[in-house]
Amino acid sequence: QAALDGVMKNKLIKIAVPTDFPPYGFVGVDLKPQGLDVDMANYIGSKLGVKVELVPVTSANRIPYLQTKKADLVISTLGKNAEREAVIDFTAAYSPFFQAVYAPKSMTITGFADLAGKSVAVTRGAIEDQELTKVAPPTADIKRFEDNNTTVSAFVSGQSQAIATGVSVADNMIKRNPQLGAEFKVLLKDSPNFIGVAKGEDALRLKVNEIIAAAKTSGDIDAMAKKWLGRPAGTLP
Amino acid sequence: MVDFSLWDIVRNLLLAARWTVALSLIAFIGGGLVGLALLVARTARWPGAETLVSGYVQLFQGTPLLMQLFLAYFGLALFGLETSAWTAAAVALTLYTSAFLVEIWRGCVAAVPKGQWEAAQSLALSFGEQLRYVVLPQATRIAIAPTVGFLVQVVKGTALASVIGFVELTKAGTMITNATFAPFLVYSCVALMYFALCFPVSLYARTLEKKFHANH
Amino acid sequence: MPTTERTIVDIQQLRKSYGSNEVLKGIDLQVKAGEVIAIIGKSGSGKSTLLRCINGLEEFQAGALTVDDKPLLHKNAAAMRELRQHVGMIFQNFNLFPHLSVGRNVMLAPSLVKKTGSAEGAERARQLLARVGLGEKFDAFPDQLSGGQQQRVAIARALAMQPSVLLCDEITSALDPELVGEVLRVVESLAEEGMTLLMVTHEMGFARKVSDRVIFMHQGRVHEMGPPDKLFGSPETPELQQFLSSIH
Amino acid sequence: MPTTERTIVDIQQLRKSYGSNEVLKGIDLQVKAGEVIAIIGKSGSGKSTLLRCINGLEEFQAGALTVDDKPLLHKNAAAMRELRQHVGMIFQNFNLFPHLSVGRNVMLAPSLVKKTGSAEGAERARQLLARVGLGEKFDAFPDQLSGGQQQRVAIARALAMQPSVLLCDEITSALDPELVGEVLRVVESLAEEGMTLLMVTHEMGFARKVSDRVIFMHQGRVHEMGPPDKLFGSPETPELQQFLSSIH
Amino acid sequence: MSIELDFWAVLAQWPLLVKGVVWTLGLTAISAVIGLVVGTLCAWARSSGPLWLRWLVGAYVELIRNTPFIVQLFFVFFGLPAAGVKLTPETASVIAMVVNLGAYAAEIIRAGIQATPKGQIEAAASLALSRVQTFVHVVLPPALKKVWPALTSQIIIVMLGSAVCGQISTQELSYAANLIQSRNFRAFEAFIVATAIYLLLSIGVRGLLNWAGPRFFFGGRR
Ligand SMILES: Nc1ncnc2c1ncn2[C@@H]1O[C@H](COP(=O)(O)OP(=O)(O)OP(=O)(O)O)[C@@H](O)[C@H]1O
Ligand SMILES: Nc1ncnc2c1ncn2[C@@H]1O[C@H](COP(=O)(O)OP(=O)(O)OP(=O)(O)O)[C@@H](O)[C@H]1O
Ligand SMILES: [Mg+2]
Ligand SMILES: [Mg+2]
Repeated sequence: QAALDGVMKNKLIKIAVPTDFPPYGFVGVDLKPQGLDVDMANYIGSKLGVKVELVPVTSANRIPYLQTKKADLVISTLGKNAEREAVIDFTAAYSPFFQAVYAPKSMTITGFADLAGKSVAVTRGAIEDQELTKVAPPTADIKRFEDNNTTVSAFVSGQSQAIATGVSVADNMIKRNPQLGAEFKVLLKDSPNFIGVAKGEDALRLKVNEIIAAAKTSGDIDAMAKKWLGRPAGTLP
Repeated sequence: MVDFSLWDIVRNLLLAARWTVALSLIAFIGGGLVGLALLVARTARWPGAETLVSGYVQLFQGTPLLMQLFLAYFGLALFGLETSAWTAAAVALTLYTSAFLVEIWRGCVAAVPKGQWEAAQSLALSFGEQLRYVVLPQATRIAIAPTVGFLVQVVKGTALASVIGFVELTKAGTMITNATFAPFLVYSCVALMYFALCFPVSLYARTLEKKFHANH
Repeated sequence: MPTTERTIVDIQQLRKSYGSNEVLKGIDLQVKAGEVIAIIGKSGSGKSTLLRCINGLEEFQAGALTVDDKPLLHKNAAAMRELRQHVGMIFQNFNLFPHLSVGRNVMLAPSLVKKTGSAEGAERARQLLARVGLGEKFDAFPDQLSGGQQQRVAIARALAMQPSVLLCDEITSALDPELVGEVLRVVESLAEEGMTLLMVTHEMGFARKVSDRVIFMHQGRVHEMGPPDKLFGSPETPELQQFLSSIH
Repeated sequence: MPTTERTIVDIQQLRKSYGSNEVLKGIDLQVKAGEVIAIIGKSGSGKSTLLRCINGLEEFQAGALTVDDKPLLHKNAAAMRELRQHVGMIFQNFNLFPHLSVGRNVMLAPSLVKKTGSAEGAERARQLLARVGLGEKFDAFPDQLSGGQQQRVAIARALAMQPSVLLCDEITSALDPELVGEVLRVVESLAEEGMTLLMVTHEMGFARKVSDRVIFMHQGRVHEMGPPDKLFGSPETPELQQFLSSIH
Repeated sequence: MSIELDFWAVLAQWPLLVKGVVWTLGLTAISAVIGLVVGTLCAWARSSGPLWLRWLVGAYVELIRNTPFIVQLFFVFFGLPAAGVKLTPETASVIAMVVNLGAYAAEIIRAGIQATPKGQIEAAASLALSRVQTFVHVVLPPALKKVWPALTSQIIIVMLGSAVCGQISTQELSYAANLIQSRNFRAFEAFIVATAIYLLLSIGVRGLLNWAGPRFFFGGRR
């Protein structure tokens, strides 16, 4: 219950960010994290008037960091669902996240039914995994990989025929691997990202919500989305 | 997005390798001390020691190191014990390493002929003296090679410390891969660096082993 | 031979089992100071086990054993150490400490147990090594010596603790035939100087020549006992007769 | 004894060195079928090396060796296997295969080398084990047997290949004195049945009793050779005289 | 700190866990069998093969032993396709595990072979056994017996190491645990359950191998 008090008292907020998920969180040549989630973390810190300590996390340990108070917030492309809400609390959404299926131009995929009998790489446990699992025909071979990069590597190296991933991730991938001839096939889900707060830390959650709401009105959210995703944030819940 | 030159990759990996080395040293020193204590307890046949130590060995050899690290860092915090990443790494790696070392060393002690114990005993040496002056010096000779060999496993095992936030060699590799989309290049460098760290150690272990067999 | 009337080892109704296998079935034996006793008998008759009981390497289940009037108490580590200072033992396989030089082998126990100073200890070790004919081997390592030499070092090592009783368990059986003599000569000189000796041996000629008393063990019991001339010359029991005939 | 005039082992000017150390310095020896030869000599005189050369365990540098008129060719693996089917060997340390039961120890080589069927092999193994007095030990494992029993199994194992010559290298020296007899009795019975035997032994009484010819080796040479009564009764060379006196 | 642990949220997903256990055991079993064969062949090659083969096997063994398993796995899965070989994640996992275990087993078995008393080989030679027969029937069984505990430990290490195969979408136990936790964020519960299962598996596998070794791989008295 006292997370916000602690933050204000120590003048320090610890925020968990990804380092394996460009353009949301990845490292520069100095191995320092950068990306949309990192900017968002710094933005919240500055609005609170406290220093930010970035904690690089993986998908396996980001929630334990929050639960054991080793991090105050998790800004790590978290999507929301009912099961997850039983464990942590979510603030308002701060960035858009579109997931889509990509495949080589030579392959005709106009709807999910066309995925039948094809292998699709996806990052395990990500929202696109859950979505795809729901909508793909049972004969689709969904291959779930540890992290976003492994997923992309699997597709790039030809270990899967299609890939379901974030739009901005895919853009980046296609730019770097033109030989694949991959293109957008079908939109999977529009699933914006939320910030995670430990269960019951309402004061902190409301405070962050305030900051997000203000940032939406001021256009800061859109600016961040433009910078990293190349398009404005659009309407967020 | 970000353009890493080969030098950037190598430089960052080398910097991260420092943590690999530091964690290995912690694991080895901590594991060595605890392992020795367990060995003595077991060799002295303290009541219950045998069961306890073999349970300990079973537990820490029978579960993934990744999980041990995870539970040492986050699990203890669940019970209100605030552990820093360094403490957690030291604890988990020590437990893990000692569980293996005590097994390795037990074999070495067992390899000292029973007659050596008996001769020392019949010369009125106390148990501690038998161990310290007669058995351990001989067991050490046998133990050096497999112990140094195990060091290699420890070095590779520290890769898992990334789960509690250490950016050591493997983790740095993953992070760079995620920014460069060049897994082969980066993992080749990572593999090479592990090889450069471990191979001399393996080689040294092998020379020791040969030397031991030669003047045996 | 300088035997006195003081009893130095007193064994009463000693019984020892390994699991359900009773190996010593009630041994009574009194050894006088200065006495030389040879123990003979078939393989498995319990000779080694008896010696090992006397210096506490094996625990026994029933009976009493005193050395120099001090009872052997297994549970008491201090008492055991005390006892072992009075009882030396030499093994078939020498059991020298391979990582220590010959000199250090001899000096180790006195320096640890009796806190002998290192100069004094070295001096004494040299004397003892000279006594067993190895004066110049002080700095050699065990694996540089022949079996006979190693066994003589083992004797010097045991003597360094100035024991009142020396136990010898087939100390020549691991030696090449040519090397047996040099070890036996050392043992003989010990006997002459009045050391109390209990030795298990297969060297019947030697036993006959050196010992004051011979004990024939059979199936965990002292089956026949007496002066060597009588035991070897006119064995009474058929078992001893058979044993003696089998080994010639 | 059923010695014939057929030469079964023919050794001509055999020389063997380990590095620069010449261990056999030109050995000439002809063994007739059915002959029993005892080889005696000091430790290091080359007795074992000679036996090991005969069944090809050691390569020699010069000279010729034929068994059953077939020359020993080291480079030719098939020829070596063929030769070894004619030459059996029994070792000081028995060298039974510890992971196989006694029966399987005996059956292994016939089944692999001669492709003997398993029923036939087992039958034959039982006969051989009975012959060495171990009929009931077919299913026992080597570590359950005494040394004497193990050595008798080793003999049965060698016999299972039906060799023309049997080499025995100090086959009783690792045995407790009481167990020596049972092994020697088996060897004696083999000799009586006409097996060609070359045995290195320290048991002079046995050598004298069983052998047709005794060879005294000294420093890599056959130093004296002749019928046992002559060699033991009136040794000619001072070396043999000294050797014989040293071992009594 | 009060966190309500809800193990049911994890255990309710038992079909995933069961599948994970089956895969983990399956991968381990297949790679143990093939890995031991590879290890035995390499051990033989390294102790009595021709010189070039000894070097080759030596290089293989050193390369594997001095790099992390995960790097080896990535090379098989992502590297071989570049050379035109496409593998399913499961095949890639088995290959990586076999290659890994093979190298370790080679060293372990070689140590056992080297401990063979010379007399055993001479006895076999004097019974006219060929080199291969000697190796298979005389040298190998006692060598395996001697190093069986070490092999058992190595197989368990490989089993625990197979956890990283989940990263390339092989559906073994840690994959299942991760999948569950990433869906419902019950990370503690998922990992504790997985750890407990791993412990049971390694106890079970050790017991099984201790039992099976003497029965099927080396004879002798039990
Ligand atoms: N550690 C042990 N565990 C079980 N039984 C043992 C042990 N040591 C000896 N025995 C048994 O005790 C009996 C007596 O053994 P002991 O060694 O005293 O005989 P020994 O007379 O010295 O024979 P040897 O002449 O062969 O040395 C034997 O039957 C032996 O099998
Ligand atoms: N593998 C070897 N390498 C080097 N030298 C050896 C080897 N085997 C034996 N020798 C040497 O060859 C000589 C003869 O040895 P051999 O074993 O034939 O003697 P032996 O007559 O059988 O002696 P013993 O009675 O001790 O068995 C000895 O000087 C020995 O040191
Ligand atoms: Mg004995
Ligand atoms: Mg010899």
